[in-house]
Amino acid sequence: MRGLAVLRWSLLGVYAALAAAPLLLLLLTSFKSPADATSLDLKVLPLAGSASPHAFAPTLDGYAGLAGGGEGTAQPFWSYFLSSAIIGVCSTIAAVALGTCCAYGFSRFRIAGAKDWLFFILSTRFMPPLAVVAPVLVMYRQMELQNTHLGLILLYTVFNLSLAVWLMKGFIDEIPKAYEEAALVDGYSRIQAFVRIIVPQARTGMAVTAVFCLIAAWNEYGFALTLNNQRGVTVPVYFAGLQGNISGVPWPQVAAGVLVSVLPIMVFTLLIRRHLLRGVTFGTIKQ
Amino acid sequence: MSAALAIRGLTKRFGAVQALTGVDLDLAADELLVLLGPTGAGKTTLLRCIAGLEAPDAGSITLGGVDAVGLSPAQRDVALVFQNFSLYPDWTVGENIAFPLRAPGRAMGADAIRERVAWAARMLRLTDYLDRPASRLSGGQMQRVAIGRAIVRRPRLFLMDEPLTNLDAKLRESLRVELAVLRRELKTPMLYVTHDQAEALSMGDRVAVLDGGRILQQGEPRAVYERPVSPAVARLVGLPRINLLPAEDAGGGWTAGGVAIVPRAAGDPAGRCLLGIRPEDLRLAGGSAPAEVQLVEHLGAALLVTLRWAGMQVQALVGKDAAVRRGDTVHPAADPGRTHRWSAAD
Amino acid sequence: MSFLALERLEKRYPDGFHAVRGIDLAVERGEFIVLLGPSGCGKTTTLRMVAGLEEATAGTIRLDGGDVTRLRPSQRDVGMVFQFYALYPHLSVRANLLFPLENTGLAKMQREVRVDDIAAALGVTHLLERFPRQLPGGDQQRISLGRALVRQPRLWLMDEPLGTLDSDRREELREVIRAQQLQHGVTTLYVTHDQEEAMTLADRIVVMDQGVIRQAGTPSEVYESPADLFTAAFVGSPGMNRIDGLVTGGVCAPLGLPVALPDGPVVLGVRPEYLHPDDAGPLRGVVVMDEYLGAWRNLHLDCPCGRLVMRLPPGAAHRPGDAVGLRVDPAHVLCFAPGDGRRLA
Amino acid sequence: MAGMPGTGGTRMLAWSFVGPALLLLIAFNLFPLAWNIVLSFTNADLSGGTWEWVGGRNYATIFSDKSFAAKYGAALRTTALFTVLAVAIELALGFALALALRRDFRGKTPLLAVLLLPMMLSPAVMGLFWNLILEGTYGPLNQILGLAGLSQPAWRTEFKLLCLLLVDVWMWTPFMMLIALAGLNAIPAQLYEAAEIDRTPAWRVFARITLPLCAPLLGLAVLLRATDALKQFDLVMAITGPNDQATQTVSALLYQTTFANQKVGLGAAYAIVVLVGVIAVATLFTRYLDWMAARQGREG
Repeated sequence: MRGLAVLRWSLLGVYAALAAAPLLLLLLTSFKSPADATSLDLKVLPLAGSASPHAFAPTLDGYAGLAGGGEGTAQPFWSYFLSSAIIGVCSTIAAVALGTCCAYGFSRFRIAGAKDWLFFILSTRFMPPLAVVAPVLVMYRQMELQNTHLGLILLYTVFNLSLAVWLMKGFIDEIPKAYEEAALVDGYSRIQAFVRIIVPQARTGMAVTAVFCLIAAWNEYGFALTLNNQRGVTVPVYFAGLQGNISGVPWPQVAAGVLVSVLPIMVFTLLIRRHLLRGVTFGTIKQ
Repeated sequence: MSAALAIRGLTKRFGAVQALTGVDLDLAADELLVLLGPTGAGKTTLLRCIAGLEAPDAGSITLGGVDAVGLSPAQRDVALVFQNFSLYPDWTVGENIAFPLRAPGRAMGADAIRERVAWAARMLRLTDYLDRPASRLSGGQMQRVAIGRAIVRRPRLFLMDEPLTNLDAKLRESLRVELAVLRRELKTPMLYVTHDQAEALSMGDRVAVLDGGRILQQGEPRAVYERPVSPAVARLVGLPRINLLPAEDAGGGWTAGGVAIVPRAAGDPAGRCLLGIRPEDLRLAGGSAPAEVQLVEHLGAALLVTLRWAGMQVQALVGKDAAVRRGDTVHPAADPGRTHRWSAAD
Repeated sequence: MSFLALERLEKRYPDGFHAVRGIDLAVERGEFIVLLGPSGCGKTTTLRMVAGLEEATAGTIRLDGGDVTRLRPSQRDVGMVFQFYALYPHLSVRANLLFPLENTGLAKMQREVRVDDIAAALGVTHLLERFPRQLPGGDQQRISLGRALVRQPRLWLMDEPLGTLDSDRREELREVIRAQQLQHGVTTLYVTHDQEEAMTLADRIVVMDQGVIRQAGTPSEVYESPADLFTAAFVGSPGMNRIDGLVTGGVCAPLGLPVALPDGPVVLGVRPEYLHPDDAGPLRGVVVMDEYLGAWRNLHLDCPCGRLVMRLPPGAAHRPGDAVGLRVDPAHVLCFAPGDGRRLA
Repeated sequence: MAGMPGTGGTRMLAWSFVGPALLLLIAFNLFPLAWNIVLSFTNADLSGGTWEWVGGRNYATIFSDKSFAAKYGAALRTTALFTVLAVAIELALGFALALALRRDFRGKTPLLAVLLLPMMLSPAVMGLFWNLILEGTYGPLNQILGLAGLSQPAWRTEFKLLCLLLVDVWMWTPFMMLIALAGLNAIPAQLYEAAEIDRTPAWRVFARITLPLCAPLLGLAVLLRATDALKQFDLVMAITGPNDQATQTVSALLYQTTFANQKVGLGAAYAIVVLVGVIAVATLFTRYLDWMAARQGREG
């Protein structure tokens, strides 16, 4: 028993340290000057005026740099951030809404070929975006959706749908059917019962699903890179643009941007953290 | 006054399972009909067909003279109380009770709703709990709220799906009486589904015994108990359970296991029969053949005695002052007028 | 020395809830003890402390002469049946029954024989290759009983094993449990809220309420001679009638009975079967409800002294609103203290 | 009639719930896929100019043209190797962490927050940042190794696939951990109590109860992670670029063919080949999951 406890704590300790080290470096780098970031003396002490070779003078230049355009990027960071926010939020809402309705349908109605449909929904995840990006590009050119927010919103919604349906089905299967049936008998229609009863009961599930959809949409790169290259470009593309910088990658600016862009997701995740652990069993383990 | 509910030839099948077969049922206005049957008998399916939650494959359902097949649950104006309460856990008691009144078809004013909810809460002694979240109630309180949600809209028919099954035995007993008295005051017809024969006998104006998707017998509780049409009904109604003995006609009398039990009566089947004796109709003295007492169980007001009698196991319900112990030898006797005889083919 | 002894056993949860408030209980070898009480009375907590699934806050549990209070459940050699079966969903019935034997030194052949024997005794032989989820509740609980018994533990613990079954299955399984218990002579602690189950199964009933033992005794002791008002009302179906009375000069109103008690208020208790209709009787009531129950009927009456229930033969029905006079069997009237409900006489 | 089960009205209602999502999925998957099949028989390029039918020539190129076939085969092998290694490590590590985190202890919530953070970051961007960490001379990893007196390998030129694996494991182990933890939490406590009373030793409880009960969920998690790993593109782009032989995954090669080389038709044909393979593997895998579920007598 004792050996097991030692094993457990050392696993947690070592892994936590290794996992956290890059994050710590990210935080430190965001306050460095470009020279300190690539210094041959590893700078880890944010102390201005210290004599240690490992100390550096903290600066907010990295964050300030986000406001400027800079080489390799067309616009300031914040315009990319705004695009990300619009696309991320809209596609998340759409994926959760459509996914919840769809999951409810499969959970409560006898639908012909339900098993095959559900497998089809799951299988859409197998498709590499780059396998369909060429036709989509052609399609978008025809429909004038290239370089628009709507184009990416649609794509991200679709690519998050399969996860949303599967997650939500796990949640909705666990809500007793009698809840809506009571409402039906009490004088409500099926749709009203869905809106008044199921949606509020499933809201923790919807929040959990939303976190996963938001993370995926916020960080997606392949489509954002290939479909949009002028307007409506998202944050990951901004950083990729910095990579082509002639005077080297502006690391403090990258670190600052990463931290700023992960903030909304972090806050959202923290808000629902209690449900996160309950939520992702996909109904595979029934009490 | 037209019947509150008339069902003719109702049939429902789920895949390979025949849930209901040709069910006929009538419910008069101001009547409480109990549907009694074991698990899987089809009682809940029948109730759900009436509520409109399942569509029957064949047959008609008439509610207050109107054909209900094709109406949505909302249009049927019946109230259904579920076995597992189905309260919305995040809402308060008051919100739960008011929910049916807020349905779009009803359009009641806020004052009228408040008044009705207060009335329902008074009827069920829930007034002090109106602001409490439903998740913080005891089981008995939850089921009272569920009943409140049913009575508050004054429907034309109450449907109860084993509403007391999930409660403590003691609570079940008191809520049984409470519910029957409440129903009488409201004068609304009720169809009450249960597997508990005590509930069926004590609450029902009439009882319909359902098994295997068919109605085996319906009638007043006393008629069903005292004149069961088949051994199956006799077994389903009455606890402790009826003794069923295969008997033979031995020239003027019925014998089981070689023991003469009762004389033949007019109308008895010929040859062989299944003889039914309720435990309370079996006396422990006066008979011809001896029996060994195997077990004496104390049921409070009475003793349940299990006997080994000519190779058969039978039970007798006797007064608790009877001096009988395990291992005693007794001579059981049945009152001929209180035994049941069915032809052995049944 | 008794086989199982609970001494000043206590359980207080971290949130302050005092589930069990110091109980003492001695159980003899082979006894069938039923812990009876309403939800939240501490009966399940007591059982779980005996199993070792809850740690006792204070007090001692002795089993077969040894102190097991601090032992892990696995070191106590007990078998337990849970209300919701707790069968392993991914294992077949046979594998479920074999599971407890895997941890014994038994040879494989012996294990198989044990499982076959217990399956035959419980009538589940034809289900051995099935999975729990495919079976109705009654069968699942039979298998759960088998799993608790197959290792032949020295103590059998059951937590409302029949609670989720319908009445037919309940009665069947009650007989199975009693038969198995007698056959193996295994000491049993059984928790239920159903007084009828307690009455028919128990050698002794332990009535619990709010974390304390109200009374421990044979079914007939508990029924005929309850130690307090709680036990009087909880045991019996329906429970004992309660009539508020007043003693003045050795006579108790409203029944007019002579009692050997000092003047003052008193609560009288009468079982429904000791009330009889009598138009000349000292009490009158209005019929609220006539419950026909086949072999008898319960007549619920509203009287000036409160709601009374009378148990009658299944004769003619009374209508709600009828007036009925009644008398009591003086020999079967019990007196209780109005405050704490303690039995006086 | 709305709400009437089993009637035409219900079927309409049911399809109105599931219809929109299914339509969207079909429109954005089957439709482009069909188009892709068409394109794979053409010599279309990215400019959108004229194209003509070339029959099976693109497929022939993939399977038999010496220089191309080697390249396409290598990309498949790289992707398969990467997927197997990444998912296996993430599964083992994630499940181990979940077991370690299972019981409550002080500081569990902040620890979980830190552990989950990498999963929320953008792979494209963090891949970029890892370039700094793994840099050969001034990269912090080698500086630390240097301080510790260890050798300082040139990670980004000699161990490219390892770099890719490392970053992927760092980012996605938390996902496995999260799902495994949810699965562990969902196992009814009574099963453990029953096992404990039956004197089952801890290792057997793990082997006979915990593992089999979690298995279907872990299977699903593996499926989700594997589908992502098979599509691996972001990290490749960030760490080595799309045209580096050591790390050229299928997606990277597709990008290179379609966008850098502008050979849409050839890319489309390759995409079809890859898809057939992926769907075959995934179908087998889901059948296996079904079989596991069926074995436990669980319907649906």
